[in-house]
Amino acid sequence: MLKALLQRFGQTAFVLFGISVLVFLVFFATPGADPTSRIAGKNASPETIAKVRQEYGFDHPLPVQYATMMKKLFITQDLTSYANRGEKVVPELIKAAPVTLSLATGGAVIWVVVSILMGTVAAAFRGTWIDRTLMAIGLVGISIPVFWLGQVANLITQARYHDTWLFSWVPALGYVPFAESPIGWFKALIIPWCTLAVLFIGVYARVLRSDLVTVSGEDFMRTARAKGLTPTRVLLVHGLRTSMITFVSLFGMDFAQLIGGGALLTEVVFGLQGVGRLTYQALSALDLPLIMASVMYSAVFVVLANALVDVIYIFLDPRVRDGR
Amino acid sequence: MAGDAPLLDVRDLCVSFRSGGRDVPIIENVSFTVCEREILGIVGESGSGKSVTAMAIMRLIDDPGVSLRGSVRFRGQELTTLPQKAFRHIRGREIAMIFQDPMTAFTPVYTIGWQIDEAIRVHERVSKSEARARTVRLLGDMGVPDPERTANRYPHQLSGGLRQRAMIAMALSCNPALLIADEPTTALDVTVQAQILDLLRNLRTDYGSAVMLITHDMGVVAETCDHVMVLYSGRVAERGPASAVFEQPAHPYTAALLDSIPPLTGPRPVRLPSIAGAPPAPLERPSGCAFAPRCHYAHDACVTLPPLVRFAEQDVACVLPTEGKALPTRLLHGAEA
Amino acid sequence: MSGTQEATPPGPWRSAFRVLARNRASMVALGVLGLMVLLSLLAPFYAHHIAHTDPFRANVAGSFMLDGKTIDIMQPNDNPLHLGLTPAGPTWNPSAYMLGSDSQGRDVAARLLYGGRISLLISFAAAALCIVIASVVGILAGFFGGIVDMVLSRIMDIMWAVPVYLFAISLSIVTISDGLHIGPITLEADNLIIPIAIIALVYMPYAARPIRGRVMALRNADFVMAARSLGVPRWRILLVDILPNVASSIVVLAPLLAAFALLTESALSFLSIGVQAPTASWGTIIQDGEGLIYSRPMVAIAPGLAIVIVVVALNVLGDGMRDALDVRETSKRGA
Amino acid sequence: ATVAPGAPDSPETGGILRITAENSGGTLDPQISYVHITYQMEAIVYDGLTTFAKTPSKLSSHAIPDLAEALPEPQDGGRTYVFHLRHGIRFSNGKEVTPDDVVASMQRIFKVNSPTAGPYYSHIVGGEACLKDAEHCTLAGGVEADDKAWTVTFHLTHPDAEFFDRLAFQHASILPADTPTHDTGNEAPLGTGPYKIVSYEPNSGLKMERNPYFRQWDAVAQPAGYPDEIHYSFGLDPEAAVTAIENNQYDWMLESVPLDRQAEVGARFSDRVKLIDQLVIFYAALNVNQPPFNDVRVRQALNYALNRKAVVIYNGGPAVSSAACQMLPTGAPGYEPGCAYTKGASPEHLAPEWKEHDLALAKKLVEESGTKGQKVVIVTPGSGGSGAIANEIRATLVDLGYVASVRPITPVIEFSYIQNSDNKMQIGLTGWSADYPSASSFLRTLFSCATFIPHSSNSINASQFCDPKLDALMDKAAEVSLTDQKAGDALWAEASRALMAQAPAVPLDQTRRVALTSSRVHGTFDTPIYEAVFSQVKLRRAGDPP
Amino acid sequence: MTDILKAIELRKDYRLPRGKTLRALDNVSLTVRSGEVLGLVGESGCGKSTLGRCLLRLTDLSSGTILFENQDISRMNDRALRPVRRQMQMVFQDSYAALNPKRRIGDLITEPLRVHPDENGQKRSRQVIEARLYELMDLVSLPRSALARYPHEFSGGQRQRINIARALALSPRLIVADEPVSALDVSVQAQIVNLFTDLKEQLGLTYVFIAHDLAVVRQISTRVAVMYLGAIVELGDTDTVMQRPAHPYTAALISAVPQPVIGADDRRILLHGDVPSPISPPSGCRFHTRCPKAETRCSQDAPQLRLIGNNHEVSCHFPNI
Ligand SMILES: Nc1ncnc2c1ncn2[C@@H]1O[C@H](COP(=O)(O)OP(=O)(O)OP(=O)(O)O)[C@@H](O)[C@H]1O
Ligand SMILES: Nc1ncnc2c1ncn2[C@@H]1O[C@H](COP(=O)(O)OP(=O)(O)OP(=O)(O)O)[C@@H](O)[C@H]1O
Ligand SMILES: [Mg+2]
Ligand SMILES: [Mg+2]
Repeated sequence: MLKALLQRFGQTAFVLFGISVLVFLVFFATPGADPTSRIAGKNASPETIAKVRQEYGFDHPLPVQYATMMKKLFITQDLTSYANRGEKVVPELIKAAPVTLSLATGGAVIWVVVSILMGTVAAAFRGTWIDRTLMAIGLVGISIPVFWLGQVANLITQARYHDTWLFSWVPALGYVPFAESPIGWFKALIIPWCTLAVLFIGVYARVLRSDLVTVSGEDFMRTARAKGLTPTRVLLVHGLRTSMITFVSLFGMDFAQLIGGGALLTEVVFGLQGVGRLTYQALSALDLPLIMASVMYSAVFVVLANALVDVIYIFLDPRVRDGR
Repeated sequence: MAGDAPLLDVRDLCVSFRSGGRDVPIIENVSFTVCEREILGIVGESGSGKSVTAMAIMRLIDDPGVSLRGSVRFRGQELTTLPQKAFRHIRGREIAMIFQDPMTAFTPVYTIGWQIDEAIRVHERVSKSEARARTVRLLGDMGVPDPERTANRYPHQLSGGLRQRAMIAMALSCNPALLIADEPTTALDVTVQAQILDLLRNLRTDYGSAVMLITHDMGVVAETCDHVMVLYSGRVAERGPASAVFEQPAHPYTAALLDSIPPLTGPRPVRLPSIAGAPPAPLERPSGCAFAPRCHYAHDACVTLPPLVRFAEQDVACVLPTEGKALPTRLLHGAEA
Repeated sequence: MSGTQEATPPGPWRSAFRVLARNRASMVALGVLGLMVLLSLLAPFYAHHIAHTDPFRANVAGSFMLDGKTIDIMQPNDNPLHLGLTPAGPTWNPSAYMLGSDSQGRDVAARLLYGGRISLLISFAAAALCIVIASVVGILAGFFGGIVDMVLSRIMDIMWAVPVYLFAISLSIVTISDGLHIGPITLEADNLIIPIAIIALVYMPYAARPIRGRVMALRNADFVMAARSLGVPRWRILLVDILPNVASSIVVLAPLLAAFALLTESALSFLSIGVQAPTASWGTIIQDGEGLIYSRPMVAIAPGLAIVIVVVALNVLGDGMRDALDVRETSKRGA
Repeated sequence: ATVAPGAPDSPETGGILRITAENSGGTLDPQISYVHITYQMEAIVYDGLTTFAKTPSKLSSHAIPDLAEALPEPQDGGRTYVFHLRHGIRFSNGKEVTPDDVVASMQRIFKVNSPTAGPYYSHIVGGEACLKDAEHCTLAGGVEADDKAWTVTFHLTHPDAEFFDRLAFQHASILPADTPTHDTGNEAPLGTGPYKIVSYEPNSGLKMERNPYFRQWDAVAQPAGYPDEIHYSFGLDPEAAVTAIENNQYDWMLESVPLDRQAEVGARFSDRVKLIDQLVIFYAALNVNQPPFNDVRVRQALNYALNRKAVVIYNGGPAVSSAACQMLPTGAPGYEPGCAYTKGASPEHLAPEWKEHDLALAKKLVEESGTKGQKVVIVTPGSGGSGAIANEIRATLVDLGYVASVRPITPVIEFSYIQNSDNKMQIGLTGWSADYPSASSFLRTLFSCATFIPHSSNSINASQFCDPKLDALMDKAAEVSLTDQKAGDALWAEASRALMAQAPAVPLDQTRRVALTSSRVHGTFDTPIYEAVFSQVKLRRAGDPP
Repeated sequence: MTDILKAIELRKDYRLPRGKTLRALDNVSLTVRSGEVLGLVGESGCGKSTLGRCLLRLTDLSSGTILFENQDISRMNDRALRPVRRQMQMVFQDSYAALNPKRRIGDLITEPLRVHPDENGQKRSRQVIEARLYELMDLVSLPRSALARYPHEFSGGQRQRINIARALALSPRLIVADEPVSALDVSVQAQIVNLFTDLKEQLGLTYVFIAHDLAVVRQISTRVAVMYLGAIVELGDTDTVMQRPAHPYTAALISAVPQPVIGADDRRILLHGDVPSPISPPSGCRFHTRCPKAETRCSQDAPQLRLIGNNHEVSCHFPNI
């Protein structure tokens, strides 16, 4: 176990190193990315620019700059932004994380519940119109660009029908911290949650259904039926439980990506200051420290989540436990 | 040897599937009976419809395109028209089933014990601990070493033989009157197979259950069964007491099948007697005798479907006995003279 | 099952195609895709001969005729402050701003058709390129294993550890700033190859992993073992035994990748870092429409619907192809 | 009710002003930040020796005294100024502002590498030395404090007509002498204004409360504030912000109302809309060193050909945008109406205003230049409204016979990209707004030989325009302005015409800001330089008539 | 009779995840004599297939030597092995898995002809290949109409014929058949067993015939090797081994085979328990955990294969002589 853990750790470190070097090199290879003149300000004099270059260490060779940046990011944690002078990058990220976490978690709850319902019902009514309708809905969900859906949702709830009783409760776009007002938090996030969940509901419902259909052809499902169990129990206790293994591995990947900033389109459309949007802004502003921090953050999450999924696997699938 | 009133009475069972816009008849007019405490062997080549027959009795075929005709009576009760809900009380309690591959027949994510407990608790209102006690006892009866610990293990942690024993224990958990075993030993090694067959043979005395043993191994039938039914391409070729069938097969297919098995003792034939060709696919099945294209004795009369006729102790679907041209008595080849 | 019919039976590909042809949903999807492609190919015809507009030329100061009346393209408002100019709305008349105008006075309907060209082109080209790269990577990693696999898999791990959209956006922002200069090759920022390559690259691991897995399984398959025991050289095994068998997995990926590519392209263009003006794609039209969503929502809604329709069709087709090409399915039929 | 210390005794005092903005402005350090929103925000937190009026006034209004008792008379031919500091003004920690604080603040401009240290303050004696060695900056002989007389004396290396304006700019804010000499980032240094910043998170928000030590000393320079607190929220895009203000969830937004919403806002909330004039000019810089724009005829041709009507429409129509004919915006000191490039006009015979574009004349000029068929790449910021205008220019250039294409560049880089001569930019879109109202900050900053620095990304003169004759004219205008504002302004007007005759840029338009307030807001608080002074916003209480 | 193949102390370890190793073959030595049929029996997982593959060098050995016609092939690489490959071929159990589903039968059978040059080192011409193809089809009684079809269109028996035809294409001297009839129905099994017998007579082939069905092995082979947990426990002429098994395991194996004769033989030797895991094999004699005759000694020292009669070797401390 310890060895596996160490191996995981090593892999994580390797992946992080690879990504950080890549980001770093790409940044400095980007023409016009040299942040000196932007930091110095418009119309700054050459002397000021030289000072800034020195102050920020841009006159050092790249490996030294890289090492300094990594030290500031991971050890002293006082890496500052190039675009917003004086802004410390790590606290920014830490402040953005709860937003993304709220968005992803709420969305995940919705998509997990709804997709399990949809997938199971569709599998139970395999081949009927119920099945076909549910799967068609799922397909449409997969096919809607999330940013477009978000815009349309905003158009409806914020403008067109904001004055009607249906949507008058919808607050302005933006995030309300849970600690500040749990109800406000919920109201602010419910529409983003649903928007985010639509795609995943489609994906998961379809995956789950096809898994359940495959599983229902397995011998053990036949055994369960031969025992005299009700079809519901067979489907849920034996079928669903077994299918959850694929479901969870998929979920781990997707959830990790969302936490890591994958929900940026949703964050952008709904004005949520989360990690994704932060990263996007950092990218638009070519703000290397923030890019580096957020990419590292997201990579850490993806890798961590994968490790977590492995652990959950152990609970869900005894075969994995025995290293089979 | 067996009770008089049949426990299970199958009459003219036909099963067909819809495929590619056509009805594909898989089994046609299969009839047989199983009496209390009897062991009936059903043999036939792969694809001859053995499993479909068993699944049809258990009503476990959930293919939407399936159509089922004929009658299945269990203790006089018609099963084919029984509502699903009522049928569930029969499944597992009155008629239990075990499957060919013990590797895949258990749900991988629950312990063996949990799954046997579940089988008990669906049909009887007993507490968890009572169920577990019974599970452990059953496992012990099946010759599972250290049954308490084994009950807490997952399917993949057990060897094939143990798994099959657990499977049988699960099937026996509610003391069923009939156990349908679909090739229970095919996936096992010979030495383990011998153990399992031994177990099955003793069921009727220990548990009073009748057994429908599906296999493609004539040896297994000879060693285990009281009666035997030979299926060929979805139809009954021959059925009767095992001793009679093995002594003097009345159907050329049965005879050829027996001949093509290499003997384990005695002189070795230079070449094995073999049957040319392969069984027809359901859709290409001749309207007459299905075996005719491969049969030594095929002649004009074989173009019409031969009815089951009584010959000696068995029933046989062949024209030869009616024509008085019965097959020669089989040399007891293989047995040491 | 064999021997009775004498005519040469169809090969696995042909029979898969027949199964596909019998699948009604797939055929409808194929029809929808064909229609979309046809419509976008007809874009110049529509623009020049029906709508009589140049959908790339700004025309804010102009006007058009409808039912004998002259209508300003940018319509002033009569609020007390005379604030705001609203582009003409949908007329539902194919010859005159059928879906209305965008904020630059261009015909949205004509742009939708032109945008379809680019969106579909990018989506298909990116899917094709992605499949090529992924096949090479997946097959190399799966077939040679060992160190090759190690290196390629780790690279894919790294790529996969960054959320897809973030990855695509990063690459786009970097390339959009000044195009791409690799040695003697120079790609301007508005070159369509850039978004195509980016999309192909970010989805590479997605496609390469299953291919690698399949190749690895095939590498240990009995028939590969058989080929080795026959002394068939490795490259020939790869070419003759492995490739045709991964081909179906690869082909099945195509429509899905095209769907992903379309969605990603639209997202990038929506963020102004995909297709660059004056070229239009559905994503850029949505981006144009974003600034009009309150006054002229049709500008954003129409391309969004187009995307949904095409992606649904691609997914349906993908499902149909998966069913048709399923290897187990094929073997079951023959058993 | 008791009135909070420093608050005006008025029934309209109190309440929380809620402002929304898409992005924060980054660092709060007033001597470093160079973005408008921080300028606006900190105008009520910091004071300089001078300032601009925080009550409505003309666009061209000049600096007035703030922490100084009065604007000192220039001595020594305009090279020495003695400021008398007001007594009893306190920082928000209660410490009094002393002449030493002023000296330290001036030194700090150099020590923190303020962006304007070079262009605005290096003519203070010792300034050049400070630029070279910021750490040991003393400004010895340049800024001298006299604690007894309570004065600060400035010595300049040469006379400067805009010296008071420069001291009024936020980079010359007076901070406590012990303020750290590095970018304070998310921590705001102490100030003297009516409000102090109590918390700041660049990605979520900022809070201001009253400065308990503030007592109003001049109702125009730094009036006492009405709201008790001012809250900024960051993150909402302008579309969403409009909706939120319409729904009274916020009171004010820092961005202009987007074009899409202007009609709606104008119709439904005309009483809540404010149109604010700005000293800003949008233009396309033409590189006079790159073909085809190295030929003055081509530059003039484009100026003739571009349809400003379209440009105006892109920016919201005549209500908010007006076509520009010269590089000085309307309302700037020295601005005189006159349009050289419109139908029927020429640099010699100006029309009063832009009327119609003249494609025929433009084509003729291009024909003469013999540059037809050349490739032209238009560089534009990658997002925002510039794309449409770039597209319009592209179409115009195509009409003129060029092979034109648009290259959008990430907005953050575009500004420095077009400046760097290495990039061989031909034509680039940008805009310029002045830090303080003066002609020189447009003409001299953007088009003098000194502001073109080859191979540098900080070369504000993107047109790479250098004409010694024009430079001499501008020097003269500056010199005359020192003593005779009117004559000086006339000279600046002449310089503007001379510049346009050479057409190193295509002036596009000047826009007004469309601001929307919640129904709670009233009072006049829009001013030319700061656009809005938030201390002057009066908030209706619940129950007050709207 | 000469030895065509000689395996000396073969050892094959499989690496498992978590650093475990599985010893699939433990010091297996064996000779295959020219013209004989060596039957290889044993329970599932005892290493029969592994041994078969090692003999043909389809997997790398962990240690040991294989001499094919006195040529050491145990360390050769793929390229060097290629000429040797045409001398020895394999027929697999799963006839479907062994055929590339995407290729036509004709191509599959002629594949070896196309990749190997002929005796003169020349590439074979189309005509030569075609002629050989028809020859092979006749040899295994496949209709010519089968050539353009794909594997899934055939029955199991026919597919096995295709496999055999392909293996025969280069006229090998040795064929290792890995359970070639186990997946077939008895009626078809008999056809294939006969085919093997006929081909051996006609072409003078040598077989290593792997099966778990003792009856089949007895039918076809001249010598039998019985394997248990990665080791050979008994080796001898077929009749000797079948009639007078010396190893208790062989005896139990033979007695456990069900025979299609009523009341055949009721003196069955029932073993207890299951085959131990090869990952942690028992100490001493590997069979002692299930052996009816086991004594303390059996769990301590492992018996070696020793000659107990004419050509009859057994590894047991207490063999039934
Ligand atoms: N759901 C189904 N749909 C269509 N055909 C089916 C279905 N189930 C079984 N069959 C077909 O029915 C025939 C008989 O199958 P069955 O499983 O009963 O054979 P079997 O005698 O049990 O063979 P085996 O020994 O291989 O288990 C086969 O040809 C099979 O392909
Ligand atoms: N590639 C492999 N990796 C790890 N272990 C393997 C591998 N191949 C075989 N084994 C293990 O080696 C042992 C011997 O396997 P082998 O396939 O040789 O047995 P076998 O006698 O042919 O069995 P069967 O009768 O089931 O074909 C088994 O325990 C098996 O699990
Ligand atoms: Mg079966
Ligand atoms: Mg094997």
